[in-house]
Amino acid sequence: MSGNETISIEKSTDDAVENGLSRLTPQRVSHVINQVLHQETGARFKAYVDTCMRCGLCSDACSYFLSNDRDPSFSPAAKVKQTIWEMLAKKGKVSKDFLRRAVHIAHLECNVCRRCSMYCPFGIDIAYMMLLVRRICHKLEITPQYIQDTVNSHSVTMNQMWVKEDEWIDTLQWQEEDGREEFEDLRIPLDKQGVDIMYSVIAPEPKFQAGLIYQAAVIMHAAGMNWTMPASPGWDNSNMAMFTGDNEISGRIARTFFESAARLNVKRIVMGECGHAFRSTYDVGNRALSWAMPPFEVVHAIEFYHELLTAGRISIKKKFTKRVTLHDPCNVSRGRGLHNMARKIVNMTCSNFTEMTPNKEHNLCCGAGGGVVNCGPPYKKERMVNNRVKAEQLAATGAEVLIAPCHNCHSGLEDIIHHYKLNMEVKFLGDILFETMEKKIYRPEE
Amino acid sequence: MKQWKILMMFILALATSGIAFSQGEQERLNTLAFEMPRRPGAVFSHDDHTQTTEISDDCAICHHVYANKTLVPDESSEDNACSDCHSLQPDRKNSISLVNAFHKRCKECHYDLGKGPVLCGECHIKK
Amino acid sequence: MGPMVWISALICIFGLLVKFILIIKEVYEKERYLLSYITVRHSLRSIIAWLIPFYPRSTRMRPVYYGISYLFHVLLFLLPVFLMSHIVLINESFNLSWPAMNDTAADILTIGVIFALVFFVLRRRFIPDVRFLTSFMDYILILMVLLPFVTGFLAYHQVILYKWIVIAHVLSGEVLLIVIPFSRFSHMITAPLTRAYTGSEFGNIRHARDW
Amino acid sequence: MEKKQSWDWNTDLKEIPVGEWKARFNWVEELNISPDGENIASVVNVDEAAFKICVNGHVGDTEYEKIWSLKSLPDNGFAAFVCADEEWTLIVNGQEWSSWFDFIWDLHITPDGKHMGFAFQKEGEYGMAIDGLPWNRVYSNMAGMTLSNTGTSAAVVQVVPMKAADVDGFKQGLFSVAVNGNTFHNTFLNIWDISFDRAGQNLAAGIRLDREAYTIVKNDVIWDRKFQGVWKPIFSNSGNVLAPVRDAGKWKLFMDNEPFWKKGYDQLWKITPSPANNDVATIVANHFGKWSVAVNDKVWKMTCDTMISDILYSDNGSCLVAVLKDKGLWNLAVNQTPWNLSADKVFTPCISPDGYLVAVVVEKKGKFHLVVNNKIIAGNYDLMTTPVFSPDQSKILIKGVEKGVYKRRVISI
Repeated sequence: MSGNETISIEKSTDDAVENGLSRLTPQRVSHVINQVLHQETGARFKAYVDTCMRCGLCSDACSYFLSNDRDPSFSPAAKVKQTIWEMLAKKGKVSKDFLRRAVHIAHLECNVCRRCSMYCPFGIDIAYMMLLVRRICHKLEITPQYIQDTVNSHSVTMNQMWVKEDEWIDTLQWQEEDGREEFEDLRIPLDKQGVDIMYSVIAPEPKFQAGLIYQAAVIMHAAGMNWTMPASPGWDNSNMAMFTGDNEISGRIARTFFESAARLNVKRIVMGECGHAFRSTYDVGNRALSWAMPPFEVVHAIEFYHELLTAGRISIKKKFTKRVTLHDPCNVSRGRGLHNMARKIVNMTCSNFTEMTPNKEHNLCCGAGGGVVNCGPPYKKERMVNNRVKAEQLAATGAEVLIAPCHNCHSGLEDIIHHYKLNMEVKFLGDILFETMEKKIYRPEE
Repeated sequence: MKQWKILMMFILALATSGIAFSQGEQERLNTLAFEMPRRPGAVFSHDDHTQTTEISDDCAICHHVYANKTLVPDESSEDNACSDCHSLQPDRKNSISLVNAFHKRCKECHYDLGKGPVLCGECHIKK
Repeated sequence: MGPMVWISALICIFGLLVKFILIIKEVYEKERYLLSYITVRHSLRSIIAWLIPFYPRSTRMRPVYYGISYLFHVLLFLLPVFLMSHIVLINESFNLSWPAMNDTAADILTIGVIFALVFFVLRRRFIPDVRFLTSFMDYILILMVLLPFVTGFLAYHQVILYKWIVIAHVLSGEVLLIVIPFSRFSHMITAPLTRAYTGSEFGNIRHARDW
Repeated sequence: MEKKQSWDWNTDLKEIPVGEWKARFNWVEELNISPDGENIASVVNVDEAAFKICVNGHVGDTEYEKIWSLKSLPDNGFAAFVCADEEWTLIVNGQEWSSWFDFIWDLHITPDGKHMGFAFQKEGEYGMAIDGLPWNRVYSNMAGMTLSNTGTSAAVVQVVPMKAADVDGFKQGLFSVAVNGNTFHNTFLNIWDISFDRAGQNLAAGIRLDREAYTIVKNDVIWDRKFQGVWKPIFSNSGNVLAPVRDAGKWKLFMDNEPFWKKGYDQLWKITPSPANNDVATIVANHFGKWSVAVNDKVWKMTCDTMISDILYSDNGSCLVAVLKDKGLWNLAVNQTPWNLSADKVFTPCISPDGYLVAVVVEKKGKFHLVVNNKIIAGNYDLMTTPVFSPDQSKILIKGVEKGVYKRRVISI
C-alpha cells in the first residue's frame, strides 16, 4: 500500500512532525486527544461517529481514493477510521507511529473540500473530523513544518507570508505607479476612510504576484469604484490557522481583518480570487469570534466581476477566443454556490467554453486546497499522485486554457498540468477580464 | 337459541371435518364464517376438550352467553354458532371479533391451565 | 403476548426519545451556535432530496447498492407492520387493526429482505473499501436484523422445530428493538439530524446543493 | 477646551470651493479637514510623479515624488509622509523632519498634538522615530507600534533571528517589547496589543507563551495565570490592568491576574473605562451571535446580531454610546436605547461633555447626514467629517462638502 511509502517520505523530510513527535509523552497525547474529542466537541461529533454505517458511499467522492486506484485507505470514512475511531477506541492512548500517520492523513490526504458530505446519505461532515484531527496535531505540536510556518507568520504579522508592513505598502505604491502607465491618474487608495469597498487579497499576491493587485486596481479604476486597501495589518484575508486547527490564532486573524473594515467604515469587503480566504472570512473565522455571520458583506471576486459586467461598469472589447474550461473551487462552489455566476462571466468573456465533468458542486478537487499545498515541497510528489483523476478530467476537456478562480486551485492545477504534461495555461477570471475588457473609465451617464 | 346455532355449527364442522380427516387425519375448526381465511382452520378436538377434567362439566366456558355485555351465569349456548354473536369486525354489540373470540378463548385458557398450544402454528398447522 | 414485547418496544421508543432529547440538550449547552444555522426549510429540502430515489448523484453512481438499500429500509418497516400475524396479535391486545399484506407477498418480500442482508454481507466481504471499513460489529448488526426475518420466514412455513423457531423469532425481534437506541441502529433518528444540519449549512449558508 | 473657545463660533458659514481644485491639478486625493474646520487639505498631483499638498487652495513650492498618509493635527495643521530621491520623511505644516528613511508608515499623534511618531525602515532594519528622533536600536522585524499620550513609544520587535520556516526556532520565543527602543528582558512567541497607562509610565500587552498558553505581561512581569486566549489589556483609571481572557471556554474580565467580573461570555473585548468614575464597559456577546454591551458585568437589555464596532463614554461618564450594526444596517445605541438610523455607514460619534448631546455623521445611499440625538439636523452632503460641539453646547460645527464646495457651518441646537 502507498501508506508505507508516504510515511517514509514524511519521516525523512518533515522535521516539525518528527521533532514534535520526539517531544511527546503518552500522558500528553492522551490528555490532548481526550480534551479535544470530549470537551471541545459535543453532540454533533458524537452523532457523526454514531451515525456512520460504514457503507462506503463516500469513497467515490474523494479524489484521493479515485486517484489511488480505489485504495481503501483513502476512502473518506477510512480516514476517520484510521484516526478518530481508533483514538476513541483506545481512549487517546495511541502510539507515535499512529500519530505520524494521523498527521499525514489529516493534513495531506484530505483537502477538507467537503465533497464527501455530499455523497454520504447522512451528510456526515468528514472534513470537520479531519479538522479535529488537525486540531489535535496542532495542540501536540506535530503540524507539518511549512503550514505551521504560515501560521507563525499570521500570528506575528497577521499575514501568511511574513510580509512586513513597509513591504506591503511599498508594493501597493509600486503597483499604483505601474498602473499609471495604463491610466495616468490610477490610484490604489491606501487607508481611505468611508469608502464603499475594502479590497483584500492574500499575502502571496504582494509577495509573488503583485501583478494581480495591479489588475484589480485597473478593474476598480475602470469601473469607477470607491475603494481602498488597508495600510496596516488586517489586509490579508487568508487564514492558515483555520487549516491547522489553531482556532485561537484563526480568530485573531479574522478579528483583525474585520476590524480593518470597521476602522475604514466601508460598506463591504471585496476579495481577490481565493477560495480558502473566502471560507475563512465568510464561514469559519467569524464563527470563532461569535459573529454568526461575517459582520461585513464579503464579496468574492466572482460575484464582484459578475456585478461589474451586468451593471455595465465594465464592458468587454473582444471576447477571449481560445478554448477554455472552468474549474469550480470547492470553497466558492460547494462553499457559496457561485459556480453559475462564474459560468456567466466565462460566457460573457470567452467565446469557446467547454465544461468539465463532473462540475459545479460536484467538481473534483484541485488537490491543493485545505492547507495541503501549504505543507510544502516535501509532499509535492505525492500530491501529484493523489490527484491523477483531476489531470484526467482536465485532459478530457481538450481546453487550452483552464480558468480557476482560486489561488490554491491555481497552485495545485499548475503542478498537475506540469506533472502530467497537459499543455494547458491556468488563468484567473481576473486575467481573462483584464485581457478582454474595454480599458476606459465608466461614467454613469454614458 | 345461540347454543343451538353453535351446536349446529359443530355438527357442520364434524360433517365437513370428515374431509379434513380423510386428507390430514386431524380434526379442525371450520372456517366457513370467515370470508377469506388466511390460515387453515385450527386443529381442534371437541372430545379432547370435553373429556379434560377441568372443563368437562362447564360447556359455558366456551359456549357462554352474554347479555348487555355481562356474562349470564348458568346459561350456555351450545346451539348457537360463534359467528352469531361474534361478527368479523367488532361492533357496538360485541367488542370481540370472531377471530379474537377463537384466539382469545383458546389461548387464554391454555395459558391459565398451562396446557395446550399457544403459538399460531401450533393450531394453524399447515396442511 | 408476553411482557418482554412491551418492555422491548418501550425501551426502543423511549430510548430513541431520550437519545434525541439528550442530543438537543447537549447541542443547546455546548454547541448552541449550530442552532443559528439550522433552518426548517433547508433541513427539509435536504432530507426530501435524499428520500427521492436516485435523485442524489451519489445514489445514481451506486444504483444497485442504493436500490437494494432503499427497498430494504422500506421493507424493514413495512413488513412487520403490515404482516397479518402481527396485526392479529396487536388486535388481540388493543383491538386495533389495519389492513394486512397478502401472505404470499409478505413471504416474497421477506425473502427480499433476507437477500438484501446477504447482499450487505457479501458487499462487506468483497468490496475492498467497504471491507476496510467493516468491523466484526457490522456483521453482528446485520445478524441482528437478519434473525427476526429468517425465523419469521421459517415459522410461517412451519418447516422445522416450529416452537423453537417462534421463540427465537420473538426473542430476536425483542433484542433488535432493545438494541436500536444503544447502537448505530439509532441512525434512524441521528441521520435526519446530521442531514438537517448539513442541509442547512449547504442551503442556508453556502447557497449550494448537498445532493 | 480652551482651544475650542478660541475657534470661530460666530460665523455661520465659510466656504472654500474645492471642486475647482480638480481643474487645477491632474488629480486631487482625499480631502482632510482640520478640527476647527478652518483648513481643508489634499494631496494633489501636479505632474508625472510630482505631488504637493494643497491647503485651502494654496500649494507650496516643494514637490515630492510621493505623498501619503495626510492627516490633520490637533493644532489645525497637517502632517504627511513625503518621498524625495527615494527617501522618506514626515512634513508637519510643510516643514520636513531632519531624519530621512528608506520607508516610513503608521503615523501616531498624541491627542494634545505635542508628540508625533511613526515606524521606519532603514537598510532593512526597523524602529520608531518620535518627535524627529529615531530609536537608538533597530530590529529585524517590528509590529504593533504604539505611542502613549505622553510620547512614550513601544513596539513588538524580533530580538532573536530566525531562519526561514524554522518552526522549532519560533517555539523558543523570538519577540520582545521595545520601549523607546529598549527591549524587555523576556521574549515570547507572540506579543499583541501594547497598551499604555495615561501617564505613559506603564505598559501591558497580551502574550502567547507556547502553542496554547496565553497571558498578560505588565512591564516585563508575566501574570501567573494562563489562559486559552487574551485580547487587548487596558489600564484602569487607578492603574490596574484589565484584560479579557478566555478561561474554561468562556471570555471573562480579569484584573491584575485575578477574576474581576463574575460572568463568562461568549465574547468580550474592547474594555472601555469610564473617564469619570470606576465604571468599566466592554463589548460582549452574551450568547453566540448576540452582541451587547456590559457595564460592570451587567449586560444591556438590547442586543444586535451583526456587530458592535465601538463604545464611547462622555467625559462625565453619564453617557455610553455603542456604534452597532444590526440586520446589516448601522445604528447607535445610547445608554441601552437604540436609535433608528438604518444607515449604510456610521462614523465616530461626538458626545457632549455632559452627556446630553450625541452627534454623529451617517451615510445613506451615498449622501452624508448629521444626526443629533436621533434627529437629522443637516443632510445631503457629499462628504462630512466628525462634528464638534461648541464649549457652551449651544452650537455645533459642521464640516462638509456639498456640490464641490467645502462648507464650514456653525448652527445652533
